[in-house]
Amino acid sequence: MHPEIALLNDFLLVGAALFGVGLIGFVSRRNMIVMFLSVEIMLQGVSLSLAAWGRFHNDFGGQTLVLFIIAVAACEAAIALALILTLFHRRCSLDIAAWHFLREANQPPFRDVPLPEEPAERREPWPRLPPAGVRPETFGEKDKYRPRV
Amino acid sequence: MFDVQTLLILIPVLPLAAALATAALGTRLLRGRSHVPVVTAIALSFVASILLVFQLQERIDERAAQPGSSRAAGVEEVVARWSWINVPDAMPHPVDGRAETPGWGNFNIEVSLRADPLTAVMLAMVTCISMLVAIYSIGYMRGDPGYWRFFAYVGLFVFSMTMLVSASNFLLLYVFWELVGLCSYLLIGFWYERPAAAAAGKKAFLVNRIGDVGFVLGIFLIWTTFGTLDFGGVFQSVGQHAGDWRVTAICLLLLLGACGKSAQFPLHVWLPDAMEGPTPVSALIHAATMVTAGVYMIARCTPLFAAAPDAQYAVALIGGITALLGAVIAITQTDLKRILAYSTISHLGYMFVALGTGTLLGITAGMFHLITHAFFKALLFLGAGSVMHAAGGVIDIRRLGGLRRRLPVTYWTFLAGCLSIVGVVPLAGFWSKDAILLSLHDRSGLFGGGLFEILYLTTLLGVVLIDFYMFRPLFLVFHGQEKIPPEAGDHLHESPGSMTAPLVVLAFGSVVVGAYFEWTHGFAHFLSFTPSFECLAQSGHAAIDTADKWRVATIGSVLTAIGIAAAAMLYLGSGKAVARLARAMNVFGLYSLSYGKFFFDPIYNVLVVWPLLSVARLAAWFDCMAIDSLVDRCGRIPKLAGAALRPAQNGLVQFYALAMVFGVLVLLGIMLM
Amino acid sequence: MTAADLRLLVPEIVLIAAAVTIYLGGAFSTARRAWSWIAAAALLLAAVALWSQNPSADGGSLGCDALARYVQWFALAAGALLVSLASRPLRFDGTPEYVGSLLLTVAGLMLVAAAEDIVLMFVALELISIPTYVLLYLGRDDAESQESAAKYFFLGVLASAILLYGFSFLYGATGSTAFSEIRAALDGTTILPPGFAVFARLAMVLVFAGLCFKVAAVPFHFYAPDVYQGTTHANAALLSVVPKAAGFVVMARILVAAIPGMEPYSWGVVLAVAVLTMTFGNVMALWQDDFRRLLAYSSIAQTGYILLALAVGLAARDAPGAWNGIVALWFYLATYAAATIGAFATMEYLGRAERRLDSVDDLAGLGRTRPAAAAVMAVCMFSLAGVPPLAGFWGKLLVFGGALSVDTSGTAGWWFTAAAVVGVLNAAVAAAYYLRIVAVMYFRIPLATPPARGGRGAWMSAVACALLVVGIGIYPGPLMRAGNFCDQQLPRVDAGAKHHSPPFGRQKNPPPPQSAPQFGMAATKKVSTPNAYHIRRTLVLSQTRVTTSCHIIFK
Amino acid sequence: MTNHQHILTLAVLLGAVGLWLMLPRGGARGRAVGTVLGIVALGLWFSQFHGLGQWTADGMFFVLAAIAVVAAVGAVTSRNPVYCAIWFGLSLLGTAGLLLLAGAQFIAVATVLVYAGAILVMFLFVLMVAQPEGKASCDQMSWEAGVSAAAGIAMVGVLSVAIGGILAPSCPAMPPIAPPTQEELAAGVLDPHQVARLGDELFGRRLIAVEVAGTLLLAALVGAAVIVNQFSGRRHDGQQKTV
Repeated sequence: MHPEIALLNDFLLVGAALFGVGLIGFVSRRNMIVMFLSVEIMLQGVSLSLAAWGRFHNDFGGQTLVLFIIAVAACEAAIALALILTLFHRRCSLDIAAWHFLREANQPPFRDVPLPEEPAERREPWPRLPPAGVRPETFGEKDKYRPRV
Repeated sequence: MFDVQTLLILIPVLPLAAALATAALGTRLLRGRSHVPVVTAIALSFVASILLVFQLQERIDERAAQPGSSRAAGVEEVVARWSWINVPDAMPHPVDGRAETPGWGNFNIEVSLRADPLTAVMLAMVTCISMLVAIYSIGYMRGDPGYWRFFAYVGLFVFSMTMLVSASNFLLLYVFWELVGLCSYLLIGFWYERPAAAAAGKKAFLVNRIGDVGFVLGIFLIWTTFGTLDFGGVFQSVGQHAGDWRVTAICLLLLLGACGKSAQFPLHVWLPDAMEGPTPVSALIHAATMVTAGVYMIARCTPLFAAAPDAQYAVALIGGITALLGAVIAITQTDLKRILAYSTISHLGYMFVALGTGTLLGITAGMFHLITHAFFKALLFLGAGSVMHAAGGVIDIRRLGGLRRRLPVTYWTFLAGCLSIVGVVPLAGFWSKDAILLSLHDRSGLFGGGLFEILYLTTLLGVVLIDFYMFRPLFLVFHGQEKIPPEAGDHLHESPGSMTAPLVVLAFGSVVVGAYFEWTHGFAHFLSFTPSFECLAQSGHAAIDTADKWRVATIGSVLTAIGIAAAAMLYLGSGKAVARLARAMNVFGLYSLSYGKFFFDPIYNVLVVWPLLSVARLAAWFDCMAIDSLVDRCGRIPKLAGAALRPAQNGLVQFYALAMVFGVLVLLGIMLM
Repeated sequence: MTAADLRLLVPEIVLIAAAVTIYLGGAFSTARRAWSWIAAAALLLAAVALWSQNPSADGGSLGCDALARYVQWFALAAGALLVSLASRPLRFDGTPEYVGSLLLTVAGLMLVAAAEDIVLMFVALELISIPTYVLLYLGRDDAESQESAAKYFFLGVLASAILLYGFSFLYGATGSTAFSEIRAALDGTTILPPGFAVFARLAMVLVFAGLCFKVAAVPFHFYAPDVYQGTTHANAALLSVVPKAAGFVVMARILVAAIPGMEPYSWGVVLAVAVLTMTFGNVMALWQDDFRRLLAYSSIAQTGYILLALAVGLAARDAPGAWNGIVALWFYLATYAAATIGAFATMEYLGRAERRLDSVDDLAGLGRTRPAAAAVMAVCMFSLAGVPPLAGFWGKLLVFGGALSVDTSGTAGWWFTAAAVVGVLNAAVAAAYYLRIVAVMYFRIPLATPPARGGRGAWMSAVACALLVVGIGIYPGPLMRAGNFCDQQLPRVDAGAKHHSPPFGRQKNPPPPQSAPQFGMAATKKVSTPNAYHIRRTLVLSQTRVTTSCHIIFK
Repeated sequence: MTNHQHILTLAVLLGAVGLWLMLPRGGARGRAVGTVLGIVALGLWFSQFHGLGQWTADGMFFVLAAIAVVAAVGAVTSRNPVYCAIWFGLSLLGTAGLLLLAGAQFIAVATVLVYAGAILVMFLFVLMVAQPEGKASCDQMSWEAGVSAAAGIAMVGVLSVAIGGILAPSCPAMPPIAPPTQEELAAGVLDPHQVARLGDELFGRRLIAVEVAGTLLLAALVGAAVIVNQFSGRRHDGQQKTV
């Protein structure tokens, strides 16, 4: 086995793995920022492949392309950040599934699968202000050991 | 001033231009003056036709003056304007050893017009009658909402008819054959809001279609047999095909076409119904011009028919049957225009008989009768129209009577027409009828052929019958006690000058034209220089015995006189004699047969129309229930497919991305397998 | 980078300079209407520059073949129409940015057409994409617009990553980024490890998939209806023309020209995608009420036809004349672009800033209330449906005729015949919804008169498109010849010289090394010349289509 | 099917199941099992690597590759977006190390600078602004975790099989491949003045692309500015937080 071929093989495999993992992230994660990060992971995979190919062919073309990928990724990141910010301001959520108003007319809206019940922390009752002129209710012992707000 | 070519082009183009102008400007600009362009154009065409006749006459005189020239070389001039269709080598050479026509297989259809005596005679007749009818129509159609439309149609008709008679190949002939049919359809159904008129137009069109199928098949067969459609090419090479079954078949198919257009048995049923059109139309198209197109076509195809004697017999036979049939039916009809229509059918039958003799004498006799018939039949129709005009549209002869005094011009001209049509010496009808009788007598005498003997006798019978059916309406309408239908109101009066003037002109023509032609021998001489008739020269035409001529003329005149006398006895007296006669005839069912028009319409209904309609209804039901619903279901498939796919478009970015990933995966899989 | 390159770049430089000027000027000036005029002037200047170029000059990473010229002219024309269409200033800030981004997309398309190198092509494609993201956001200011921008952005980024991965394999398989060298490497001119052809195949699939997003082909099309619906008419027009054209240029450059020897694989894939795409687009469009959504599905379906042309071009690349798929592709694209821009421009013109016309029902009775606009719209719809005297008919005729002229002696011919039949049936279905719009305009009672305050620019654009559609329909010759010319100059591989079908990596016997490429050997794929029989078949199919669609409409 | 395909298939299956277990599915059940399965799969998959020849370099490579891939998995599977970003940064570092190993110094540095230094920090910033409290439902639930994991891992598998199939030592197609020798590489991509040569390439042959990229950056800058600018002047559509 020629070491250069081995190197190429290994790099290509790692590149494919990064590409695939990024793909999974993009498809399954609903947080827009994580989705964008996943795309960047995919691009990392592409960059690794390109660099390895460039070495194998002893050519700078691959590295050049990687540089442009980085530049373009920066552009996309800028747009993505601006876009995600405005989207967040509209819906107050980073969930991409919150944006499915545009669809076929008769399709039901996306319903989130209900989260399994988390063990809810016991909530301490907050003190409430009574209406003016009414004597506040007291809780006896609890008033003394109320945790700090 | 004008040479033949210019005249030949001017004759059809003028009416066409007028028709287009009327169609374009009629509604806005011309309105009540719509007749001006059309009448002017037709009149100019008429003048051009006369000039054309004179030009040809000059050439004939030159030819005759040349020593050693014979009639065999006809006079003709062909103007080819442009090539309409040109497919070189459209047909392979014949494999069965048939001779080839020059230019075989080149499907080259030229828009070419020809001038020869036959065409010139037809052109003169057509434009003359058209002009008179158009002038008549000015008065007759005045006030009609479709005034401009009428004249546009008439202009179109004259264009088509003149092109028909001057076309120089079969395809062009067929095109204008159809075009005159179209004009006829449009004009029969001119008052299309009347159901009867619309139905009559449809009937005429459909019945004509049957004939046209024959004509088209004939043209196809001509093409495959002769490899050309040009008259000249076909007629030149027809001699090489003598005895070929194809020629007989061609002739029979052409005859079918002619039967349709000229209302011959058994396709005559449309013509009486066509009387639903305006009366000038009946006079022009359904009496004088269009219906003679069949006669013209057979005369034009004389070389073909001469090569197929069986077909000639068929022509004569059909003509004979029709002549008798029309006459018998006409006797009992009560509608004046229908009587005239059956009379037209009968007279067309005479012409066919004459053409069927296959001799130059017969053909010139037929054409002669065509010309004279055009005059007196147009006159009679226009006279009938004048009566209708006066009587508020009533045309039933039983409801009219004694109009002689009220409509003097109409009466006298109608009388002239009647005398002419029945063949009273020396009016036009006498000479042409005599020529036909003579040709039949000649043919039967020459060969002793059984068919022509019978036909001769049949025509003689027709000569008697014609007196009955022509004098019956004359006596009933104009003589006897005055009967005025209520529709006429109280203003029964003579028609205006624009209507009576053509009547007078036509009456004059009906009286003198026959004698003029006969005494000068101009007509036969002129016509015999038609190239189509060259082939008859070789058949050896013996000079006609003067004694024969006298005998036939005498027999005809005597029969006519007897008929007139009988008719006068029957119809001038009380109606009892008529009724008694009708009852007597009805013992054999003859009266009912005649009155019921030999029941052609019901028979056709049962044999043809009803089965066809049933099949059509069945097909429509099948189409509606089976095919249509199937197509509907198929049409629903895409929409259902869309409905099935719609959930995919659920608006979720993640789903879309997953679809893309799967797309890539599938593509990769296909690629790497 | 040489002086020759610079000269070739003048039109793009003009456009980019104008865009940058507008960007910068927009920060300081508030003259909202001037920007469109500047953009128009820049387009005119670029056209002059393009006209005065010497097409025979040879640039390094810039191609200047006829295909490039054709697409550059196409880009300028489409750009002019789009600038005119979008000439009404936005209701809020962002007009200069909008116009500048529009110019940048046009410049990007021109660069894509000229790129002869993967790197430049990638950057040029991004020069289309990134301004498009901005444009999509800028057109409107509601949630729908944001949603459509977000959808297009995220899916676009994903597609671009897939495309890049494909590029990486293309580079890896051949060791070069220049198309000429890639082509040389793959057609056997340069010695290459034979197994590497599999990488080329991977590259082809991934590149094709990435581009399918740009042209909206199934299953990469999902964004299109949502995005079109959520954006403005001008943006929808842009989306349906510019990225599509770019995608098809790259497909022509890479699939047809740069990857030789792959046709036996590629045409099948392209054909399958084409059939799926046209069917999906058409059946879905039957259900739509929203105008832009309807046209989005229509554009998907039209992509299917264009892909069919591409498949023909792959399977029968030596077909002569007009029946060549690539010619059909460019002709079809041009006619489609004219009709689509015309339709969107008419809608834009009919609305006003505060109220767009969105629904097909908004067009009810337009034939009476706005006859001229209705006529323009009807012309565009008829052309999209492929009704004979109009441009779209010739496009469909070329596409289906080309598909039917693929030699029927092999299996390819049968597949193409089947695809043509499916295509014709599809066109019948398509006619149903195109003509539905016409029917709504002419046979329904008007509810309200559309305000028609969309601006003179939009109207000019609409009328220009209608005239183009009619003009090309009446006289399609010049455009066909232009496309024909572009095919003749596409680099062509001699069929005898390519190594055949290197199967996936594990062939037992490597093919005998070819001592020298043999040029001029007879082509292995026979292409039957189109004859009367083909034309008749095509016409019969069209006839069926018309009849069927009549049934669908009127039942 | 060769041995190598068997191993890859097994690795792919295990990897898919492991990833599915690790992805957020609303609860934390099976995460540990998933991690174990994932590590096993990764080990199997690594066994298909051919190694670089020397054990130090091998070791370095394996460590960096493991960092890159495991951190990427972490970035994809982590519940907390902030952790996602940090995992992503780690993955970037691994990638950058791999790039260094391949001899591409400049892009390694550029990756760290641009991605880790600029983009990642910005993202973290946005995350902090947008979601200070964490625990959004969208982070707790993936969308169709199983299908996505299967699809993505299938992609990895297909690509691995394809790549490994061509570059495997047993492949008869190998002989014609003539990889560059060390001397050639030293004169080429591994030139000591490699960055200078890269620059040469960039500003020589690729100048047009560089200019276009510059335009692109300007467009993105202006675009981002105008996008943010617009929303600041705009009303909300009244929707409240839907957490």
